[in-house]
Amino acid sequence: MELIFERSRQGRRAGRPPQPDLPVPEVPAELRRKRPPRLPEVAEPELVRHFTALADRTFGIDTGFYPLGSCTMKHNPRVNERVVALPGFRDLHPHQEDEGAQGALELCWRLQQWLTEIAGLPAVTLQPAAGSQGELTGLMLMRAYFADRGEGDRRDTIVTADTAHGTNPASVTLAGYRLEKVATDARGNLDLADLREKVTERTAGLMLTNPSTLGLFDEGIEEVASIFHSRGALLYYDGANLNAIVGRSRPGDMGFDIVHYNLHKTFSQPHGGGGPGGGPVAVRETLEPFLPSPTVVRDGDRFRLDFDRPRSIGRVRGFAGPFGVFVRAYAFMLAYGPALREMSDVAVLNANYLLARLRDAYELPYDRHCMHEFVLSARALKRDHGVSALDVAKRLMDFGIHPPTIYFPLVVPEALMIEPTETEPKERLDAFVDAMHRIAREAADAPELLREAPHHRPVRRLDEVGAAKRPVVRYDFGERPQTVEAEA
Amino acid sequence: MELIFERSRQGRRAGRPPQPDLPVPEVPAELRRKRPPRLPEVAEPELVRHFTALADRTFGIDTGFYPLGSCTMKHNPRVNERVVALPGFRDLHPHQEDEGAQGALELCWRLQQWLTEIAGLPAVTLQPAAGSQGELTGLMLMRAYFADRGEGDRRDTIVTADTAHGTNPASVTLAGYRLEKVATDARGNLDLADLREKVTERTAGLMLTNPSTLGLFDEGIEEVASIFHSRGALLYYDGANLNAIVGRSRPGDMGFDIVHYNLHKTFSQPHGGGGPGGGPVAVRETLEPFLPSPTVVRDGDRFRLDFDRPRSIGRVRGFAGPFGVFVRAYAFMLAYGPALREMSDVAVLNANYLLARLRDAYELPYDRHCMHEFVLSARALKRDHGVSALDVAKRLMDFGIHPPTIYFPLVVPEALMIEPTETEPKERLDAFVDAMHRIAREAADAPELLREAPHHRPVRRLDEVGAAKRPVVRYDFGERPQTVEAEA
Amino acid sequence: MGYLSLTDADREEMLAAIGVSSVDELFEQIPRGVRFERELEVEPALTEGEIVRLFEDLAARNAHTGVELSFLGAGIYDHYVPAVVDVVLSRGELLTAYTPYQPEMSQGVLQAIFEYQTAICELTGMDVSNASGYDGCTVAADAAYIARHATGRSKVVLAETLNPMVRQVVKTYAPGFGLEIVEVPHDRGVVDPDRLAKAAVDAAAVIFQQPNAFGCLEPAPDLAAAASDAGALPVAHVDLVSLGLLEAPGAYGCAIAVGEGQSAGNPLSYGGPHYGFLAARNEFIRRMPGRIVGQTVDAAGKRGYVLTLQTREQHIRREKATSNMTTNQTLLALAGLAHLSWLGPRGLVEVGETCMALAEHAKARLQDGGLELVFPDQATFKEFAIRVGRPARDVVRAARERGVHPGYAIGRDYEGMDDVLLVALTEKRTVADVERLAEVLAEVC
Amino acid sequence: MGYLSLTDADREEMLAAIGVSSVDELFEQIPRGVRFERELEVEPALTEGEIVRLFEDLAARNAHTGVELSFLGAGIYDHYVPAVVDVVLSRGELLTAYTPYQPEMSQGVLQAIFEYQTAICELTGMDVSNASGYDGCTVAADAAYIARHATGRSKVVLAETLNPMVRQVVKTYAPGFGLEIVEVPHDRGVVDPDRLAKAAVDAAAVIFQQPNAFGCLEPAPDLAAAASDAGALPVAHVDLVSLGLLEAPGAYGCAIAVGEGQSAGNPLSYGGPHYGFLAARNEFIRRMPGRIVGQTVDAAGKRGYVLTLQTREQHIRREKATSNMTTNQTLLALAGLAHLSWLGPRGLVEVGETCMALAEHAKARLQDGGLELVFPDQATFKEFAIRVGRPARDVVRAARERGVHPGYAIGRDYEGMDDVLLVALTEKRTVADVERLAEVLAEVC
Ligand SMILES: Cc1ncc(COP(=O)(O)O)c(C=O)c1O
Ligand SMILES: Cc1ncc(COP(=O)(O)O)c(C=O)c1O
Repeated sequence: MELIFERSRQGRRAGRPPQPDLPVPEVPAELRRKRPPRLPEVAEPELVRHFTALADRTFGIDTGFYPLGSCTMKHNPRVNERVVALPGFRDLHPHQEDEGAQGALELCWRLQQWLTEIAGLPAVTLQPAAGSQGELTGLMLMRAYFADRGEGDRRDTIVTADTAHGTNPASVTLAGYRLEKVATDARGNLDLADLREKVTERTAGLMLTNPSTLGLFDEGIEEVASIFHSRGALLYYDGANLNAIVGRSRPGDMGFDIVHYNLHKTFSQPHGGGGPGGGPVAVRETLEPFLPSPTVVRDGDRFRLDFDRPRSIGRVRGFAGPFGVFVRAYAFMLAYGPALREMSDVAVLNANYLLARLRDAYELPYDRHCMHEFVLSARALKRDHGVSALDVAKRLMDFGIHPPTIYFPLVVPEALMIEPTETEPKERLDAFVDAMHRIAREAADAPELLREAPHHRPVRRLDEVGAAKRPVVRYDFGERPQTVEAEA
Repeated sequence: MELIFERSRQGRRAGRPPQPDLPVPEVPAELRRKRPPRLPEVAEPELVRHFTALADRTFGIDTGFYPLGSCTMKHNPRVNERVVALPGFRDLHPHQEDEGAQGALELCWRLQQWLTEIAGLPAVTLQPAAGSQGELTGLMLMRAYFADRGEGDRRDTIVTADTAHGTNPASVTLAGYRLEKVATDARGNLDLADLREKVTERTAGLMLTNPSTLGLFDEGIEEVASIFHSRGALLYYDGANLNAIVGRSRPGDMGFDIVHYNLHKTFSQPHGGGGPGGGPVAVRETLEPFLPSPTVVRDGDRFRLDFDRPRSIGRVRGFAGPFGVFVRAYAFMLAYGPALREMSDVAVLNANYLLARLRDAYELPYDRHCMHEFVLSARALKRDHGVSALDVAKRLMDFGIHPPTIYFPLVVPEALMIEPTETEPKERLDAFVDAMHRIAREAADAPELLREAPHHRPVRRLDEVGAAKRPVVRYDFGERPQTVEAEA
Repeated sequence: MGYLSLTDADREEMLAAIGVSSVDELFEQIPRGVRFERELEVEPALTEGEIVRLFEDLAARNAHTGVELSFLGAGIYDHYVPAVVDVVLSRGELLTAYTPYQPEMSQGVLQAIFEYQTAICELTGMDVSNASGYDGCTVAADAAYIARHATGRSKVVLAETLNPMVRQVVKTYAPGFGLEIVEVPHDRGVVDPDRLAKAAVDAAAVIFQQPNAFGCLEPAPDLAAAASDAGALPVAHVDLVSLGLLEAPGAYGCAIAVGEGQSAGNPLSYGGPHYGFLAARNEFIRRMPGRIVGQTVDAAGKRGYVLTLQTREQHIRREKATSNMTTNQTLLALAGLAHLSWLGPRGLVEVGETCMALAEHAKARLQDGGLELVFPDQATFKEFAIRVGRPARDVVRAARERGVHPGYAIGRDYEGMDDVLLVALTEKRTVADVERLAEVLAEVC
Repeated sequence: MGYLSLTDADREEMLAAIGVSSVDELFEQIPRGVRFERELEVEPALTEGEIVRLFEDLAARNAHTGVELSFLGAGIYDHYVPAVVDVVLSRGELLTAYTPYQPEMSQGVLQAIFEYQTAICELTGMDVSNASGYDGCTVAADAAYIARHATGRSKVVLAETLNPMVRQVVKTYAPGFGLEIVEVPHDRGVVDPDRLAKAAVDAAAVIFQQPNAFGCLEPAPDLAAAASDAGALPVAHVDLVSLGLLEAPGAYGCAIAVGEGQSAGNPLSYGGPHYGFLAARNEFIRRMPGRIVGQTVDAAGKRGYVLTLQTREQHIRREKATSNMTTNQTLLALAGLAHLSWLGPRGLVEVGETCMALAEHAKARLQDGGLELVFPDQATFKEFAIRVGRPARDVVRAARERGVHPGYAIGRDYEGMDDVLLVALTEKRTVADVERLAEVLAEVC
């Protein structure tokens, strides 16, 4: 399909700004733009058709089943879009005085109450823009905490699991820490023996997802916590999998000192092709003084932004955070109320149902009940029929189903990471099971059907290697495409 | 695809109304419902997916070119949807006192000013819900007018053109009038000789579309008007084709005494799979007293509904009319301002361009420049290759183009009635021309390709005859489908 | 102009292809005498942002339900319209498609209408529903027209408790339809079946409303029976939202059920666009006005949907058509389908129960405040008539100054009711709202 | 619960298939000691209608631009967001899709991002753009990180006229990134190139803002040159809306261009979600943080789009990744694409001209009113700093009582500016609005 730039015709336009009857000042010559930007020139009718066509070539939760493991692709309630569009929220300037933003501040404060109760930790910052930034914020809090205790130089290491999501080690590096990896044992828990060796006086803390990216709750979590705490180290909880345990277990009770939430996962945000997100961070009292500035506080029946935080690590993002995300998350929570546990219960039930029905057709590396997601291996298909997890994923597309996350976590070869979420009805789960069984049979009977998949999408399988070799990352307006040399 | 009723599972639900802590009164037993209605039981996620899927199986202007003759399928500006949703309009109760609805009443009044200027007639009612109801209203106005003059019993006939849209004769019958048809001459104008004979002392008036449904402006319109006026009869203007002449010619100046507008055509409303619409009616001073009640009037800087209309025909619809339609129409007009003529100029230019490029491939029954639309005939394809206008229409679907109106007007055999509207870019017109030429060639080379079309839609050609023979007009919930006997 | 796409280059090419030198030339077919040569005298053009600002200003001068606690009803009700309705209305394909004359292009909207028809038939207990009429008034006139031709009789009986606006529209249509209209007065808020029986003699149809214009519950089955006994078609004018609790017209012998659909899926929007629904027993299927969607199969035997029984319609039957309707209110009806699907059978019952409970509570609370019910011995659904002891319009004015619209001053429509307010309670109102109403009425009555 | 679909029957079947008797059993893998056994102590559940009403009440307690004439800017601006943006945001597929890891399922969103990248490159004069960063603050930190590793140097120079919030975020990130931050003060509202040249010695990057935090136009080309001469990467923090009139950073030698995207396509929404943009010269393509979409072909040779250069990213590179970003701000960036496409090149120029014209007019008008510009000899774009003769916060308070928010009290961020207001004019303001501002300031200053 055409690019919007290819639909462009000189002289067309959609929008026209008002032009008041005033002289237009001159921009100083040396600062004035010489060559006009080649933005598309399109009238409104074709503009609307263009974005409509782009949407039609995009698969979303509204289109069908989207079991993308670790991403919690749950339904986005439509009332959330309605309330976030209220002028009082949508058209409120972030520099508005607190007296002029009491409703917004109260909403933030109420959301904080929910978050503290859910995590079992007393203090929250709403500022981080996503889980990854929450991680970075958490590590900065550790740094500040240990510096404050004079242990800053000594504690230079963060321990992560070998099952950890890529953001964990990446955050460790960006935060200026050394990385230490700990192995996973046969049941999918942290290997305690390995862990005991790796936690030393240099250890600042642990970063852990629990349930892990295998979808398994760490049965030794209490011991894990005591190992770190006994050595004066801290525990950081990566909240990406919180959807499994809300109302069933609390990170604070497990011994975690710092927690990030992925509001856009657990509490449903439109993922918008990659974002937005929200990554609030909750901490114990001892870490509260270091939280980013400003925080949202309540004085009697007034609410305000508190900038007077002398020991704060500072700001990690503009303003008080992605407010629109808070509006949706809070609306989502209110729809459940104290029964929010139902959300996790059904998420776990749906996942275990799929697990039970798929375990015979695919390999199950860790034979336990799972939590909200689980990981299968296509290793046998690879070995016996030369068909990979990627081929299975591409073939699923032909059944109108979005593939699960693949090749992650790394500890499982040919991994298929499946997270149905709580909002799927049984029929959708059954349709997925049928497709997966049929694909397993096809792998034996007609492997090329998988290797050449997808067959029924707007495009056939795309060449990702070629794309990276000679990157074309913007339209060339008919000139020679923009390229750079490939990596060695 | 499943019906929403087929997605239903007992015990599911999406919405939950508030349930105050109050006793629920008993409905008297003899009035209480016995068997609960089998509304669908679906949770929100599947509800959203269902309507999303229905939309994906629907072709709209946002999807592509939609040259459905006589329906003026122009782009729907998106700002109109934004302003109609303003709480001050959307949540305003129609029984609100005038003092509490000044903004809405002023909007109605301003719209009336535009309409009177465009039609060249002084008085307007906004009440009619669509063009067809405008027609009926117009005929009721004639009846009241002649009754008032004591000619009510004598004038029992309305004259229409043989090219008239079906609503015209239908309205004549519903209004209790006799129908008289006048022929079309070789140039596509009313046949004046025939007309002179048919206009008698029994004639109440004429109903005419100008430009006609052939897309041709009646070159004898002045003579036509004098024929009726000289016999004391009135002229009614069917405004469905107003898109051709705004700012170029005015029905009032042509001699018409009563005019309806199709706000949803000329002034762009979302057609919504069939409606809503708006069919305001404008009249000369002499007819003003008979307009439906209430009217919107201005007193100094206040606006009010005027119910004190002793000679009014009465009400034809609830309240002051389809207000939301007025909001969009007025927003549409303001986007053009006095340059609104541009709209008609481009509509006529687009139509004539298509005509010029298609006249060789298809028959052109009336060889003149057209106005905003034109009618071709597939008679030659039928005669030479046994391919009908219907086959051409179905084949167009395979090119992602909505077919034109077919088999109308009745005076043209195998008619293809094409109205591009002003909002189409030249590329879309050219793509249509290419498709039409290719189809003309296919008619000769591979006629079955047309007869079996469409080939690339969610369904193949549908059996409309069978549907009418044994009508199934609602879901049978698995029971034997509801049928009635076919007509003799 | 942002809605137009032709560039100057495009125009030149196109004029050349046509063989004219200017657009003016194309308009020369318009006789000189009737050409419009000056510029239109209308308001200046505005940019999109300016349009929004102007409309925000106009909208701000309307007292909507967000700024005024409202108990207005009388035919149009402030029910909660769920957000899923936004999904339907914001899908460009549904928004910008027209009547599905070409079914292969429009299976989605055709199926949606088929689903709507099914929901209306379920709620009303009828066999067939059309794809929508203009509003709750015009569908009553449609019903009278069906009855006139089905029975060959010309008298149509209207209950005085049928919404006044509905009666006015039927009367406006009557001369053209060749109808003679007779109205039956009410006794203590409802119609007396015996009185109705007498009026129904030789009548084509009897049209009554349940719940009626005073909010009272009519003895609907008895009224239907009285009509049938006289050989007149019983036509019930009903509220979709009430049909979870109240019996379906089809279940008590009505021939036709009509009504204003706004309660299901449409915002107030100052009276429209909304939709009227019309459903009937099978025997009237070929007399139905408007669009009807039917199920069929495609060339490959696959299920599909089409507009059907079009021989009824104006574009085929012309002067012999059952109606002249072309454009209808489909989009609004589909919003109704979305709302009803969101509620489901239980939700519909619950909405009814909440409305009824709040209305009973409000009756009691206002009576405690010393006001008198006009029809104390009638059961009601979500609306009731109450005497405020002084001209109701003054009470409305005074209450509005306090931010409350206490209801509809029904004296406008009925003799001797200048001191009566018609108070409506929907599930959007709360017990606290009723308190506020009571306080304000205490102050101003 | 309306978001959940399992019926009791479904649950039974599923539990049976799993081979457990209750959901509790599935949670037994959670050690007893860390199970949460009580109910959550949170607010009660609300129905959808109640949620809407609660949020309407909360929203009503915010002074938004619809109820207060606002001249606030300082990084977030009240530009007109066109209705076509609603189309993008209301398309369920775009709304509910996630990062396009599986390109064959996501060609639409991938193409849209590719188009966004192209627009950003065009506007900034750069070779490559990512798919968005969190906001205008974090992208500045990202730029510093790129520079640190590209140059091997650790010093980063920030102009004091760089938005204070942006500087704060860079400083927060600095310890982890191993950066030493140096700030260069301004002279009469802008940065002196010579001063900057000294500071830039041994620096990895110099980050300045155009137009700057006072609204003044920096001698950007000279600043970029000063940085380059010292071997530091010149990084410009720019406003997309200004780039129709102001030179593209790429055209005056910048290595990287970043900024807050909100001005293009996003409403104010109390600070977010918005998007940050980051574009760079080709040589830095493999150091870019976040997603990048590239063009490729499918098995049949057809053009298509994929996420590319993923070896930069955390899910492949892990601790060696160029960034830890996963979720980004794509939806907001696509809104930006829609807005920019709606404007087109001419519209972008016109928006800039209107903002500039109104700002100049406001400057003159307020000076007539006796107020003094803080930096009278600097050119500005849409924002300017003016002395109000008393504490600006008091002026704001007093003006707000009159329904006008006169601007940002910048004393919060800069020494000796307690009596200074930063006044922003967008194309949504009018000459009449400026009059009103002048009147109110005359009353309260
Ligand atoms: C386990 C895990 N940790 C961290 C993240 C990062 O969170 P975000 O995408 O909100 O930055 C993700 C999300 O992909 C995740 O799955
Ligand atoms: C020529 C003509 N007249 C009348 C009508 C009826 O107008 P409406 O559809 O608004 O009732 C139409 C619309 O189809 C038409 O094309």
